[in-house]
Order: sequence, then C-alpha cells, then structure tokens
Amino acid sequence: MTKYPMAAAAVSMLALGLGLGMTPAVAAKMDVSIGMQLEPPNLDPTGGAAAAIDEVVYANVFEGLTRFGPDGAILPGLAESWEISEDGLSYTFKLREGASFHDGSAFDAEDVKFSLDRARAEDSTNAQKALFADISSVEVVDPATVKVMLAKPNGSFLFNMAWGDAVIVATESADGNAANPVGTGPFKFSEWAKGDRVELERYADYWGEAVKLDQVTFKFISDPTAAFAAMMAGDLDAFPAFPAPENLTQFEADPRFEVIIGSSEGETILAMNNKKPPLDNIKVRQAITHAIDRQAIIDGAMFGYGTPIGTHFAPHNPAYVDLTGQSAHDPEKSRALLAEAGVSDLTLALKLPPPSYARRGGEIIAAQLREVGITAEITNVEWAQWLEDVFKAKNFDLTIVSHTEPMDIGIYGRDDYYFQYGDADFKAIMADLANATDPDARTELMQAAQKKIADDAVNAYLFQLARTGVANAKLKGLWPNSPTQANDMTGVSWEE
Amino acid sequence: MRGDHSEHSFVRTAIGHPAFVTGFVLSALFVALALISFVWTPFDPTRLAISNKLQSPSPQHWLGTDHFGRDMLSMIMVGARVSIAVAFVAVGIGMIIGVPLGLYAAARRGSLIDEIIMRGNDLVFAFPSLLLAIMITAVFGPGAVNAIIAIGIFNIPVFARLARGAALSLWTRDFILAARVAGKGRTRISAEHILPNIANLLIVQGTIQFSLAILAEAALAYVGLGAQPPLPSWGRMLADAQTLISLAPHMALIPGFAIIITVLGLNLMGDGLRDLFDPKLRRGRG
Amino acid sequence: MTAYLLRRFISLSLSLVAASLVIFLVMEAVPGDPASFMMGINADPAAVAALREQLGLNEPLPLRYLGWVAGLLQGDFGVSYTYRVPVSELIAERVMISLPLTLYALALSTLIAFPAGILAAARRNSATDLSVMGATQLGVAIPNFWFAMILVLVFAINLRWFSAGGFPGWDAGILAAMKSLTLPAIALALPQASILARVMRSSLIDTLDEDFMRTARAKGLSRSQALRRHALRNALIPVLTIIGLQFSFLLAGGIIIENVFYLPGLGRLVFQAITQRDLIVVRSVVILLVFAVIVVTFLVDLAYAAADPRLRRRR
Amino acid sequence: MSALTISNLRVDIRGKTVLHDIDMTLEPGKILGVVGESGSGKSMTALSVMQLLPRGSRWSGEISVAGNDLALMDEPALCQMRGRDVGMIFQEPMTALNPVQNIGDQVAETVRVHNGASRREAMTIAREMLDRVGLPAENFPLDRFPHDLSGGQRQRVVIAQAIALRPKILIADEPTTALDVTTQAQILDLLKQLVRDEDMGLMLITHDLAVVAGLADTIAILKDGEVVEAGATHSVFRGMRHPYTRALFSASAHVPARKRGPEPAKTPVLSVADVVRDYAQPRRNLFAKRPPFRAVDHVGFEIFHGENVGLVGESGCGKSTLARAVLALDPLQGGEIRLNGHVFSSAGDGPHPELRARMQVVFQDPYGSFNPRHRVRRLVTEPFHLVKSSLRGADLERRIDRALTEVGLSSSDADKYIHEFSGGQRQRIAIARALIIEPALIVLDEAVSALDVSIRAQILDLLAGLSDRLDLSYLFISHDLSVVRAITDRVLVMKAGQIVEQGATESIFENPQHPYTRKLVAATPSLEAALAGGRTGHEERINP
Repeated sequence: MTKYPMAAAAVSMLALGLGLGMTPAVAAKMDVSIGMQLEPPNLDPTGGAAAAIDEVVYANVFEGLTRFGPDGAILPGLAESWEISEDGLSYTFKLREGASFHDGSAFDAEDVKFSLDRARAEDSTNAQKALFADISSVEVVDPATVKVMLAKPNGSFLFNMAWGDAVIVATESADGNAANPVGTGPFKFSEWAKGDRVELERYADYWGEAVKLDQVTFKFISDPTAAFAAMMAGDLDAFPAFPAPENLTQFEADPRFEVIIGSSEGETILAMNNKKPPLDNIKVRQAITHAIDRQAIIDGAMFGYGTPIGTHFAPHNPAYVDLTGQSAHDPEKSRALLAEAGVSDLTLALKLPPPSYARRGGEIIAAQLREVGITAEITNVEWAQWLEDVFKAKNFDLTIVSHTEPMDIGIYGRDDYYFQYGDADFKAIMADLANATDPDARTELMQAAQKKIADDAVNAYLFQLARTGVANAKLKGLWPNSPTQANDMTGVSWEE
Repeated sequence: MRGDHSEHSFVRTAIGHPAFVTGFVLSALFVALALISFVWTPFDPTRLAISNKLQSPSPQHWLGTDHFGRDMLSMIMVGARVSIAVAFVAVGIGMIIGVPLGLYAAARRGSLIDEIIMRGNDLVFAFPSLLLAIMITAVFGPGAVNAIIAIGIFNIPVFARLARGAALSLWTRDFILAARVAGKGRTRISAEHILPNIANLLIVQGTIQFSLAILAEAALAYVGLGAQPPLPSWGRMLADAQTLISLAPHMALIPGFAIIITVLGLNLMGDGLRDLFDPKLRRGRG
Repeated sequence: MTAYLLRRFISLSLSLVAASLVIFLVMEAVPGDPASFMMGINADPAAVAALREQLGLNEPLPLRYLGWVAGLLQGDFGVSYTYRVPVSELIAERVMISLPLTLYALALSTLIAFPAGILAAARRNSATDLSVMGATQLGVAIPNFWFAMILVLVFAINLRWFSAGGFPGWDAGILAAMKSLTLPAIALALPQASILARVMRSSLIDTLDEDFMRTARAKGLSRSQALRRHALRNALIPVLTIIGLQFSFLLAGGIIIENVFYLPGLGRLVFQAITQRDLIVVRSVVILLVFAVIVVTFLVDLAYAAADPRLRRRR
Repeated sequence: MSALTISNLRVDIRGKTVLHDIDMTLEPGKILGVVGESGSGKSMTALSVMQLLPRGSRWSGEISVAGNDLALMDEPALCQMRGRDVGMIFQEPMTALNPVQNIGDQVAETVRVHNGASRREAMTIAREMLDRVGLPAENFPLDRFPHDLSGGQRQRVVIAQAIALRPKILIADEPTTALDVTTQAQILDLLKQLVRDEDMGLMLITHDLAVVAGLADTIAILKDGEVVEAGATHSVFRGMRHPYTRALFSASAHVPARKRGPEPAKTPVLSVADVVRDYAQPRRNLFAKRPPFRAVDHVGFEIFHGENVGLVGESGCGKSTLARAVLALDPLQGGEIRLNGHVFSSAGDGPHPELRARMQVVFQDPYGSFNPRHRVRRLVTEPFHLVKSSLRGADLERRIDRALTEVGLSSSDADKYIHEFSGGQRQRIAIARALIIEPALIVLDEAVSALDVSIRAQILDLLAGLSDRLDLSYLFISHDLSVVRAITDRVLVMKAGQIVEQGATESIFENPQHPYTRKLVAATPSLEAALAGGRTGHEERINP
C-alpha cells in the first residue's frame, strides 16, 4: 500500500481541523445548552425515580395538578384552583381551559383520572406509589373539574401532587413516554442522542404564558474535568449542578461566567446501621458524631460550599432547628464515650457511592475517625452495588449519602429503611403530622421530629448539599435553589 | 545459543550499555523509594491538613500538597509501593501459570492439549483486556487484590505463548535429541534443558509486562477500581487531580511523571537486557 | 492455502462460541440488580418486583443464554434494561463514533510509525535511530489518559483550538465531526504509533540482514533501492499482525479516552452499562468486540496469504 | 589486459587486521581458485572486490576491475560496476533469492537497474539467461517463485542474475558447499562452460581442495588473511613449497590407519528388519486426503560387533529419518529394530528404555549439541540417567576423567562451559558423552561435516583409534563419500528411502554396480584423480 496519498489526506484533515477551530462558535440567542452530570435512564417521570428524569422534563415537558415554585412554595399547575372540604377528605380541582398535549390531543379531567388511577394501581411501576396511597377515588365531575376523595386526611396532599412522579399524562401516549415523552408543558420533546444529549423545542400552542426560548439542549457530561473544559471552551451555556466545586473560584474570576450558589434539599449524612452491634449502642453513635469536624469536611470535600446541619432537615426551611451544637466536634468526649461503651480498636466498614461528596467526604471522615481510634475501611461501590449491598441487604456499618428528595424526614419512620431506626415515638410524631393541617401545629411537630432523631443520634448529620451552579453571565432566570429535582427553563432568557 | 555466560564479563558489558544503565537507575530509584516508604516518609501520607491544601512545590513540601493537604512526595513513595507490588505479583501470576502451560503445550506439540491451550490463549487475547479488568473489579469489588488478579489473568497468555514459541524452536535442537537419546522424559527435559535456555527471553518479556502492568494498574485506579483509600496509588492521584488540573497542575503532572519515569526505566532495562543476553542482537533490535 | 484458511476459520468460530459462553457466565456473577437501580433510592419494593418480571429477569439461566444467542444470530441483541431501547440500535449509534475514531487513530499511528520505523532501521545505530527509539520509549511509557488530560488542558481550555469533547454528530458535517475526534485520536495513537514504529524497525533490521539483500546489492542496487524494492515488502508481513492487534485493541481500548472526552462511543456505553448493571448491553458490546477481534485476525491471515507467496498452494 | 588485478590489499575491521599483502590477478576466460579454511579471509577478498565490506571496515591497496581503479570510484559508480562489470554468487542458495518476488522479475531487475530497459525487453533477456543456465521455459516459467525450486535450481537462478549483463568477472563464494555431490558437479560444469563461452574470468572460492584441483587454472592458498602460496595449479600441487599447503593437502587426502577387521558370526549388535517410516502430508484441500510420504521404505540391515558401517546418500534420500528411527526418536510405521538380539522398538510399540544404554549418538552441529547452561561435567554424564545404579563421588569422577582423556581432552576441562571450546574440541566432548556409558553402538549423524579439513582429519583418527581399542561399532551417516571411504568397513547406499546397494567399502568405490552408485562415485571430486590425471582431462576441452 503506497503511503503517500494517505499521508496527504490525513494532514489536510488535521489542518482543516485546526483552521475551523479558530472561529469561536457564535452563541445564537434563542437556544440554550444546559450541562447535566447524569443521563436519565428514560424520560417517563411516572415510570422511574431517577432524579435526572425530572431534571429534564419537570415543568418543561410535563406538568402536574400543582407545581413547585423557585423557593419551594406550592403553586397552581394544570389545576387553576381548588376547594378542600372541611374534613380534608375531598379535593375539587378546577382545571385549565384550552390546555393540550404535544401530540395535539386535548387535556381534560379524563386524563387526570387516568393518571392518578394509573399511579395508584396495584401493578403500577410508579416509584413513589406511597404519594397516592391515601386516594380512595377520583371522579370526573365535568371535562374541567375533578373531585379526589381521600381515605384519611393528608396535610401534604397538594405538596405530593407537585412531585415529578405525579405529573398528568395522556391516556393515548402514556406507555410511550419512556422514549418519546408527550406532556402539556411549554417545551416538546424533539430528539434524544443516547449518551450525549436530549433536545427540547418550543411547543407553539402552550396554554400558558409563552416562553422566551426556541430550543433547549441538555448535554450529559459525567466527568468533572470534561464539565469544566466544556464550560470554559463555551460548549455549554450553563451547568446548574456543577459537579466540581473546586473549579468555582476560576469561574468567579472569569467575567464571562456567573456562579449561582443556592441550597438544595440534599441532607448529606453519615448513615449508621443502628441494628448492627456495636452501633446499636447510642454511646458509640454519639462518639462517632463527636469525632466528626463538619467544617473540615465542607472545606476539604466541597471546597467551602455547604451549610453544616445537626439533624435531617433543610436549613432554608422555616421549620429548621439548628442542633449542630448537640454533636459538636469534640474528640476527647468521643474517646470518653467509647471508653464508657467499653469499645476499643473498633473497625467499621465504610461503603461509599460514586458522587465526590461521598468519595472525598469518606476519606476525610476516615481520617477523623482514626484520630479517636476507630478504623474505617473504605470500599468504593457503584450505585447499583450500593443499592444492592447497603440499601436492600443492609450489609454495611457506615455509608455516606445525600437524600435529595424534598421534606424526606419521614424516611426515619419507615421500618425497613437501610439505617434501621424505626422508633415508635418518632412514628407517632409522623402520624400526628400527617393529620395536622394547621401550619403552626405542623411546624411544632416537625421541630419535635428533628429533635428526636438528633437526640437518638440515629445518623451523623454532616451538611446540606449546596446547589453550586455556573452559567453564562448573560443568561437570566435560572433557579438558584433546587426545592425539587428540576431544571425549570420556563422563566429562562438571554439578556440583550 | 552462543551467549557469553560467565558472570564477570556479563556485568562488565552491562555497565557499558547506556540504555540498560539509565533504565536500571530509573527503576531502582522508584524501587528504593518504595522500600524507604516502609520505614520513613517526609510526612504521614494519610494525614489530612485541609488548611494547607493545594500548595505548589515548596522547601517544606518538595512536591507540594494535594486537595486534602497531604504531602505529595510521601504519597508518591507509598504509591510506588502499591504500583510496584501490584505489577510484580500480577506479572508473577502470569509467569507462574503461563510458562508451565506454554512448556507443556510445546512438549506435546500438535496434541489435543496443545490445541486447547492455544485456543484458550486466543480466547483471552480476543477479549479487550482493559474492559474485562474493569468488569472483574466491578464484579468482585475494587481493590489492589482484584486489580492484581485482573491484570494477572491477561499476563498468562502472553507468557504461555512466548514460552511455547521459544520451547518449540528448542525441541528440534540437537542437544534436546541427545537428552531424549539419554532416555529423559518430556517433563525432565522441559525443566533441565528448555526452561534455563528460555529464561533470558522470559526475563526480557517480564520487564516489558511489568511496565505494562504498572500502566494497567494506573488505568484501573484512574477509573476508581484500583487500590482503595487510604492507601495512596498513582492512578487515583491522577483521578483526584483531574478536576483541579487548571487550578493546581502539579497535582496531575507529578504522578504522571512518576508513572512515565518508572515505565520508561523498566522498558529501557528490558531493551538493555535483550541486547546483553543475546549478543547476536547487539545490533540494537527494537 | 484454502485448507489453511478453512482451518483458521473453524478454530476462530469455536473461539467465538466459547467466548459467548464465558461472557454470559461472567455476567451472571455480577452482583447488583438493574431493576432496583432503575427504580432509584426510595422506590417501592413491589414496584421493583413488577419491573423484574417485566424485564424477564426471573427466567431460568440456560433459557436466557439460548435466547440471547438465538437473538445474536438474527442481529437482535435484546432490549436495554436502562434505556428500554433495542440494544442493536444503541450499538449502531455508538459504533458510528468508535469505528471512525479507531480508524482515525490507526491511520495517524501508521502514518507516524512507518516513516519513523523505516528511517530508524535504514540509519541503524545513528543519531536518528537513537532519537526515534528514545521517542518511542517515551511514547510507550506515557499513560494515554494522562496524555489526553494534558491535550484537553492545552488545546481545548487554553488555546481553544478544539472543543473539549463531545460529538456534534455526523449530520453536523464531516469536518466538524472529525475535528471533535482529532484530540482523542491523537491520545489513542501515541502509544500505538510507538509500538508500531519499534516493530517496523526491528522487522526491517531483520530483513536487511537476509542473504537476498546482499544478492540485491551485488546486482548493483543502491542501498535505498534495495531497501525499497526488496526489504520493505518482506518486512511488512509481520507488521500486518501488529496492525491487526492494534485495531482490535483501539476499538475497545478507547474506554477511558471516551470518558475523558465524553464521546458517546462503544467504550463509554459499556462502561456506563457496567455501572448501571445493564447486563444485556454489556454482554452484547463485549461479544461484538470479541467478534470484531476475530474477524480482524482472520483478515490479517488473509492478508498474510496474499502478501506471502510461500503460503499459496504449491504449483 | 587482465580482467581483475589486486595488489597489496589490506583490510581492517574495527581495528583488527583481517587481510594483508593480498596480490592476485584474474585473466578473462581463466579460473582462479582461492582456497583456505574458515576464517582465512577468502570471503573478505571477494567482498573487497565488490566493495560490500561490512560496516566499520577500512581497506587500502589497489584493486582494478575491467581497468578502472575502485579507490577512485564513488558509491554510484560502484553501483554501476556491480552487476555490469563483476557478478557474484553466494553459498546459501535457499536464502539468496527474495521469497516474495518471482524469478523472472529478479533476473530482469539486474538489466533494468543498469540500463533502464523496459520491462518487456528485460524479461526477454531474463528468459534467455534462464535458458542459458539450464532452466528451460516449459517447466521454469518466469512467474515461478523461489520456494517452488530445489537448491540447485535456485543456484542456477542466482547465476543467471549475476551474468545477465555479461560481466567481465564472476566471483563464486563457496557456490556448491551447500549442494549435493551430483548437483555440485552439474553447477561446476555450468560455471566451466560460462567461463569458456562468455570469455569471463571466474574467481572460485572454496575450502575443498579437490573441487579446485580439477577446475582452476591458477590457485591461491590463504591462511590467516595472507596468501601463503600462489601460481599455476599443477605447479603449486607438484611444488608445495609452503608447509601449510602440504598440511592442507595431506589432511584432505587423509585415510586413518585401521587394524581390526570385523569379527563376523557373533550376534549382530544392531539388526534393522523391514523398517517403514511415513510422514503425513498437509491436505491439498479439505476433502482430498493426500497419501503419506514414505521416507523409509522396508529397509533392513545388520551391524556386527566391532564393524563400522557407513550409510551414504544425497539429502532427501531418508538417511536422517532412518537414523532417527534407529535411535527410536520417532515411532515406526512398520518393521522392528533389535539391539544385541533383544527387540528395542517396533511398529506400534515404543522403545524399551533399559536397552537405550546399548546405543548412543553424535550429531553434526558442534554448537547445537550442548546445553550452553551446563558445565562439561554435567553434559558428559547425561547418559547416566539410563543407569539405575547411579555412580557417586569418586568413581563418577574417575569415569569422567577416563572419558575425557580417551578423547584427547584433560580432566580439568570438566568444569568449563561449552562456549570455551573450539568446534573440534566440542565434537570430542560429544564423543566422550557417547562413550561414557560404554555402549555397543554409536550412531554418528554427519559427525564431521561441519568441521574444517584439518580438524576433520584428527577426529577421524580419534574415531578409528577408539573403534580399534574398545569393542565398539559405528553407524556412520554422511553425504561425503570420501569421509565414509576413510572410516568404514562396509557401506550402504540409500536412494529415495531404499538401500540400493551394500557391500565392502573398497568394492563399492572401485566398481559400483548400481547405476546410482556409479553416478555418485563419479561425481565426487577426488584429489588424487585430479592430480594423477594432471591437466589432460581438463586441456582437451579447452581447445576443441
């Protein structure tokens, strides 16, 4: 094979490659590309609980009866307004007029009944089936009105209906949503290049206020350096949940970018297996909480972004109680507690899921535990293995994970939950909370719950995961906080 | 093979061979670092000091500190221990299992066993090695031991094939026929006559496989499947450094250079050994 | 020669069957259940069980193996657990990136290695020879993922000549697509070019010492004429095998490079599939790669027979 | 005007003088014989003329080819000279041709390189040349490949290549050493015709005095890089002024003294009955299973106590296969082999190990016969593996010393490595290894073929002495009839797997019965015949 012609072809390719690179791509004003770390396994929010699904479709493609606002408040969605009966058992929703699905089919009460019944059915694959457990029946009063009857009062029913898993799907397109989502939102689905990006485009006859963007592209970049390089090279316009906090200082120093720091619903905890000796002894658990220096972890793992928490509750929530003092960093006390508990040269298995808060936090915590004489043996596991070993099989001593579902203090009431707490008193508080509808009563109950799990030192509560976002300075309207897993693009636009 | 085998002159010519000397010095440097790390390191590599993180090289920390404030030099020294240990045991597995297989297949050339061993080799060669190493460590959990097994498995066919090839060419030699006429069996001949005469080849290939194993361990550690924390490893240092590459380039460059220098040293030594063992190849065969 | 090729064909297909068995069994040993992974952290156990049933994970082992192999033969690799899309479609998308990247890297590697190897061999033990050998020693020693990081740092972030990664898609124009494959191709090509150059050099040096080279010189051919007309073709034959090996290594070897440049190629697909425990995708991609390796080995045998008349049937 | 003149040529390679004070001339139409043992510098002389000296060598003195002085010519001019004014052929025909190019292209290349003739013209010249060297078109078309041809045929192609442009001088460096006796005779005849018809000067380089005696007009004898004697062939042979010439001459014609004749009537040491050996052939295609190649076809013979039997034949006649069968290195397909009357091995039933001690072997290549890793002590005692009662300490030492001194080496050699010995000494160690276990029969497979003439003579003396002193018998296998004639009592002549003739050595050589044996004996160049016949045979043909 003579090699000369091949050489000429390759050299020209290289040269052209270089040449083209010279002209920076001009950012068209009516479209935006958003970076995300995890790719959704599919695009049907009612068929899987992965956060990535909601981060693409929530409020953009699909809408529920109610929806979360930027600050977490519950706003009207496809339900224009609603009346709640005295006994709190019946909710009558007045639906939007003139709303339609992207495939042209009309939106009416039938679709709402279908969606709710589908989610609460026996063989439903909806990940959050519990949200619909209290519904006893759904009645179509007229095409624009739906009446939902509850088996027992549920103060957070409207809150539950705002979840991504409770969005309204059309009877005709429900099954195809995984690969070809059809909703009522301002953007409709246009293309999904697996492993690379999902493209949404403006839905012309959207019922609500017109959005200011023609096209939204979600690009999936799991590798932090690639994410940094993509932002720096101008391939992306924004990265709402930027995976590498250590690079934020460089973005702050660059006028092209704006760093958006907000809070998230992610309570990051060092979960302990309460049923596995010696962790079943409260003194040992307290010793562990005192061995931990929260600020060092925030500085080391998250480069200073994150607020310390003393219990499993989001600090930005009005009902939050600051209990960090109860488990302050005090190695001496920790060693004393261990002595009291009669435990010496303790070795614990610390299993860490992939996110950097876990992998880096884990190394720091292991070093801190070593100071008080506890050896933490680290094993890094993938999500699938974490779910199998830690979450289902409960085969662990310590693990680090961030619970990003909104208002999820209720998990401490579940019996089969992986850190195996299931305390009767706590369950009682939760039951009262479910029945309470008056806001002050709810706040008081929530604070009692927070105090309970802090006193029992169920887990070591580390910090609230900060929402570290980076965006092009000229891009306006992105949510600073993430009250739920979502990238709401409805309010986003380019500044002139 | 008419090699010049008295020890004295072997060492003398070795000193004179530039590639061998540079290679030997570079590799010895890192082996020494690894051994010293057992006894002493400038700082405790697992000790975190978040306050002085990301310092570039300074008189106090010769190679600077990483994102947790740990001393890079100490981590490199202990990392050398991990890399060299993993590579050594992995290549050991490859040799201990691979060479007897190769010799056994060569002694029974053309038989069913020879065919099976060779087909087995083709099979393992057909598998993309890095992908399977990742799968093995993902299946049985990451960690230095699993990395050793994963890399070891892919060294077995290399040595099996090399041993079989070299042994086959020796079986036709007269001194083997003489041994057969003296009534010696296949296994005895393989052990007494064939193995010593292919030892040189194995040593040369050993150094090359050793350097490849170091690269493989670094790759596995880079994707998080090598040695687990708190045990430092070069590959993982690279993975940690990746997101900080523009903020603290030294964090990525230093482990990178450590890997390059060790692998370069081993390859040069391998080349040098190949020339020294077989003067016929003194022409500097690639 | 046909008998030789037929025998090779049979032994290679046996290897393929054995490979499929081994892959299937290794997949079964993988802990972690895709269904629970798909349903997420607070999923309801009943829903997870329903999903397992839906995906057919509870059928007996041999049945699933035979089902899979039968599917393979008709090109149906089954449906991916996570994407719920036919795997063949997924793989087709990804091959459109991994194959061009492999060929691009192989072309670069050959273009660099051949001249370097020939030059080094022709001027054996000269300064050029030593410098080429030194460069190849370095090329082999550099971990390609580290080299990729440096390339991104220099060319994408600082100089902004290339995008830091990602793949615009072939419909965005051949040049744009090739541009985005350039840096990954260079990162992949570096170690391969070094290995190929060394093999080319040593093969040529062996050939230059053959008797027929001396005969050629005695006939009046100059040193370079003799090298070009006689040595090169003889030296190329062993080099073919190395190129065949490199092709199959590059096809799968891009696994880390594709991650650094976030290219949605086969390597990244299988890496994500492993982490998401999407066994059907992992199985299919691995058997595809093994198949590619076997096909390439067979092609190299064919090329051998064509290039070397000694293998052709005797008159 | 002479075609080639060399005066006080001196060549140094990396500081070591390889050739000095070389003076030679070559006239067109004449043959100059250059004789010398390995390492005497004869090939270096040829390479100096061709200016293809190895890297790092320097030469001085004056060489002029076809009138122009090589010292004044730059590389392109030298390239012009090679092939046009001087052609060269080499010793190893099997590797002298490019395996991936057909013979037509290779011969045509000489023409095209020099005068840029078109492909078609060059091909016609190539066809002409191939016919000229005896490779007719009907079964040697231009598109055949070297691997399809035998050694002799390939050497003819190399000659065609060298004389394609009718050069004034042809240099032949050991052209027939690697060939069989009969092929060697044909090639030498071809060279003689070419010299006469093309009026070309031929420099024939060889270590075999007999070859040169019958062919060369003038002769030059080289030793350690200098010409010890030169001149017209018959005057040099008659005069033999230089002692080395005399030593070389006597070693070539040497016949060791042998006392004992064979003692018949005892049970034969070795009896081979009806032995068959087949080689499986690779299938032509999947279905047609090719019949196995019969290398040894129902061979039978016996060797009596103290008798030395020779086995001769050209390469490919099956003598090595027979030797391996006798040594039971390969399974038999038919017949049986007995040692001292006991069945040693037969078809289907492998060798009986306990009988192996009765028979040992000495191989051809002194450098390949020993494991370079072991000392002589361990090499020589390897056969003791067969003896169950293994000797220890003192008696083992004594046995080793006796074996080493028996073959003319000192007991201190036991602790050396094999690479510290010369070719001749190694062959002595091989014999010691065979002797140490006091076998009844030693199989010598081409045991002296790889040795220089002078060393060969010493080894033959050693073997003759041993067979007289110890009651030992040999099976001596060789392609060199003159060696077999010197050492054996009886000879078996083998052709295509069968023994075509056998009998007492002298009667076989004096009046061979079988036509093949006659052809073989006639083709072997013998020194005495050439000298006795003087130049008569040779002169007639010069002036027809």
